[in-house]
This record gives sequence, structure tokens and C-alpha cells, in this order.
Amino acid sequence: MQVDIRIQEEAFSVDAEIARLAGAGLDVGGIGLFMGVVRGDMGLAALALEHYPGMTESMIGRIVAQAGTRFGLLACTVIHRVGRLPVGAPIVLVLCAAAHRGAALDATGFVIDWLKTQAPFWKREEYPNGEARWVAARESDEAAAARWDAGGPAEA
Amino acid sequence: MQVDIRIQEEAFSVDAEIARLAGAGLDVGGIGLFMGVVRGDMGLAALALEHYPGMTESMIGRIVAQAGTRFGLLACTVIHRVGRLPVGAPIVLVLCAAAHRGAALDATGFVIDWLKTQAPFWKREEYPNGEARWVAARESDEAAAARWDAGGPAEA
Amino acid sequence: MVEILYFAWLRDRLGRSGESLLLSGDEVSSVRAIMDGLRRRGAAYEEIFGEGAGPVRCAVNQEFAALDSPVRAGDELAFFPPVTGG
Amino acid sequence: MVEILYFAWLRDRLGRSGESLLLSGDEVSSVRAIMDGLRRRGAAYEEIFGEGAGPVRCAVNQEFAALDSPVRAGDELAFFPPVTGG
Repeated sequence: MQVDIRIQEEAFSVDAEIARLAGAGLDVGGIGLFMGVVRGDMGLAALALEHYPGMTESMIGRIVAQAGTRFGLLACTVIHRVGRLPVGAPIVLVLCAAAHRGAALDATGFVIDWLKTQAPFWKREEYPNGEARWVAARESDEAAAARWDAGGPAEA
Repeated sequence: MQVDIRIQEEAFSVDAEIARLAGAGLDVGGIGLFMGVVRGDMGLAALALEHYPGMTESMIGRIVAQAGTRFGLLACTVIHRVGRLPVGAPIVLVLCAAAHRGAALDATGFVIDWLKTQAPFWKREEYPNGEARWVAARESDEAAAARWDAGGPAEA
Repeated sequence: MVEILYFAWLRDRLGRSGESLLLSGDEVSSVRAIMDGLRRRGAAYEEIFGEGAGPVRCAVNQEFAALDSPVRAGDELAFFPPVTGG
Repeated sequence: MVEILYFAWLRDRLGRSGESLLLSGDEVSSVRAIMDGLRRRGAAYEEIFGEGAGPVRCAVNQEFAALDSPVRAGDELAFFPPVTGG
């Protein structure tokens, strides 16, 4: 499996990342993608994202490796942005390439669900009036990840 | 819901299509995507895709409308290419934008599964030795669509 | 008139993508009756509609239809294999 | 030495992103013992680790850890809120 995991402040090009997957060979028949975007409801101005360097990459690496085995992935790319991101900005990109569509889409859901609960990132919401508050974790994210199985990538 | 359905010979830019979704407003928090690619296994050289103009657009429109209602989509774009497509070329793009990731990814699977069984496209495989054969429909595609429910978009 | 369309291998075997069929103004036919009529026209039609041919689907006015669906003058009737897009 | 790291609102409230803690070469402590030791250092620590503070998670050497996980000299111990990425 071709794996690419990046934590960066810069924006990314989905076309460029999809082109890079071509390196995974001629067996690719389907590509699943999830892109998270800074949602602007509730008057939010921007999100500031921080992470735990080192641990982030290793946790995402573990999630991707498990997705690769479970879904027979040919390639997987995860890009997570950090720093200050305005409303509408892409935050995270998950790309999974497989021979068939079911595996590609299921793996995409698996990776983003586990990333939400296992990768050490933290979001701070910034409002136009200068107020800021750290986002609280959501129980629904734990439940979404737990759907996939009892153990999950943390146990791998 | 912002809807864009196109049947075309030309390639498409995923970045451009994602940028177009921004028109759906500030509530977009997640974008799901499926891209089908001409798989090169078995020595295939190219696929030739034909469709039933008119019926194709109306069937895809029905599938997208049902996905919009069921998953609360904010925007959905479907682009399906026709004509001769070499190995590695993108065939189809499904993009679903929603407030949250679960809806965006589920809707993406719903649209591509129903498109496979309800939209009148036909693929012909072309081999390097000049042989060509029409692709037979797969029962697994019917089963994948039927997962979503008993009725489905055809009944809508 | 009923406009008949053929797609994919049906068109290849017939060597035509469509044809018109005369139906009088108030006559109500069916997909099955039209197929049977076409089969009597010769070997090429027998090859696409007869026993031993591959599975064929049809649409009336761009909606999937069944063999006993009614067909009237002005309708568009299409024959094609099970779809394989996506 | 144990290298201690703080993230997100823990770092904001403490006003520091990390510090070093002296642990003798063969001493085996635990996450809980180190937290208890820090709480005795003053109000800012009590505010992040005490009753009524928000939920806190920890990692030892970049692996999620439990309160009774062992901590030895040379380890990296991080405290942070439940994660909210993606």
C-alpha cells in the first residue's frame, strides 16, 4: 500500500493528491474521499488547530495501516491542516484507493471516524468579537468510531 | 440543495468542482467523494462508454433528489464521462456536501450504488489486440443498491 | 408512430440505432407485442430478442418499463442490456 | 528526567507548554502520582487536574495511557483534553 500522511499549514490540491495515487498502479478502480471544511454556522470566524507532533503522525499511520489491511487498500493519503483556518477552508483530506468502490468508501469512513477520536488534534473556535473557546469532544464521534468494531486502531 | 449533473467526454477537475460547492453556503462541514477510474487489470486498453441521452440525466436527477432528502445534502455534483477512456482515466465523479461527515459519505455511497443500477450507461472493453466486448452487468451491483432499501430511487 | 431506440450490443447486432414503427392513433400496444412483431421481421431481431439472447431491458418514454407496459403512438421505446455505468 | 507536555486549554491555563520533572534513574512513578505531585504545586495545576476541571487525557511516549500507567526517567508524558481533530 502506498501511504502518504502529512500535517501542514498550507492548503492542498485534491487533483494533485489524486494524481499522486496513480503511483499505486493499474488496479485502482475506485477512489473514496472525505474532506472536512470549517463550518461557518453560529457566526464562527475561524478555527485554530493545534496538534501533538510525532504522536499525530504515528496515530494516523496506525489507523491507515489497519484500514489498508481491513479493506485491501492500494493507496491512502491523509492530510491534516493546522494553524488558523477561516470559515470554508478545508481542514482534513482522506483519500483511499482500492480496486472497487465499496472498499474505497468504507475505508474512507473508517479512517476519518478513527482519526476524529485517536489523532491528537485540538480545535479552538474564534468569533468576530474576539472571543475564543476550545471545542469540546463529542460523544457521537466515539460512537461513530466504535461502529467499526470493539477494538479499533488503538489496539493494533 | 445545489445540484449539478453533467454527462461529458471531457475530463474534470475535482478542485474546480469542490470550489463550486462553496456556493452551497457556510453550513457545509463535510464533503464526500467517489471517483471511478478505468481499471487496467486483465490487460484492458480502454473502455468505450455510451449512454441514453435524456434518460441518463433524469435518472441521475432522481437518485440525487432522493439522496438530498434522505441525507440532508446541501449540494451534490455528479459528472459521468462518455466516449473512449484509457486505463487510469476517471469515469465518474460523485460529490456530496453536508453539514456532517456521516451524511456526506453515506450519500456518496447511495448515489454511486444507485447510479450503477439505474443510470443507462453501457461499457465496452477494448483490448490491445483489437478485441472488444460489452461488459455484463454484475449482480453484486444490484445487491449493493438494494442494501439502501427495498424501494430505492426507481420508485421515487 | 413509435420511436424505437437500440443501445450497446443490441444496436451493434442490428446495425442500427433506431427506427420508427407505425401505430395508429388510438391503438394501445405493449412492449411484448412490439418485440414479437419485430422478431417476425428477421434473423437479426430474433438474435437480440429470441431465446438464448442476452438479457434485455426496456424503457418507455425514458422510464424503465416491463414487458406488459403499454405503448401508444408518440411514445419512445428503448431496448438495451442491463446498465453498466459508474 | 520526565518531559511533561501540555496542550490546548491545559497549556493556556498553565501558561506553559511543558516542563521537566526530576525522577531518579530507577524510580518508577505513575501518571496519577505525577498529577498528584503537580497539584500540590499550586492553584494553576489544581485548576487543570482538580475536581471540576474538564476531562483530561494523557499519553506516555506518544501512546494513550491510563492514570495507573508507569512513568520512568526518560519518558515523555503529555496531558491534553479529549481530541477534536478531523
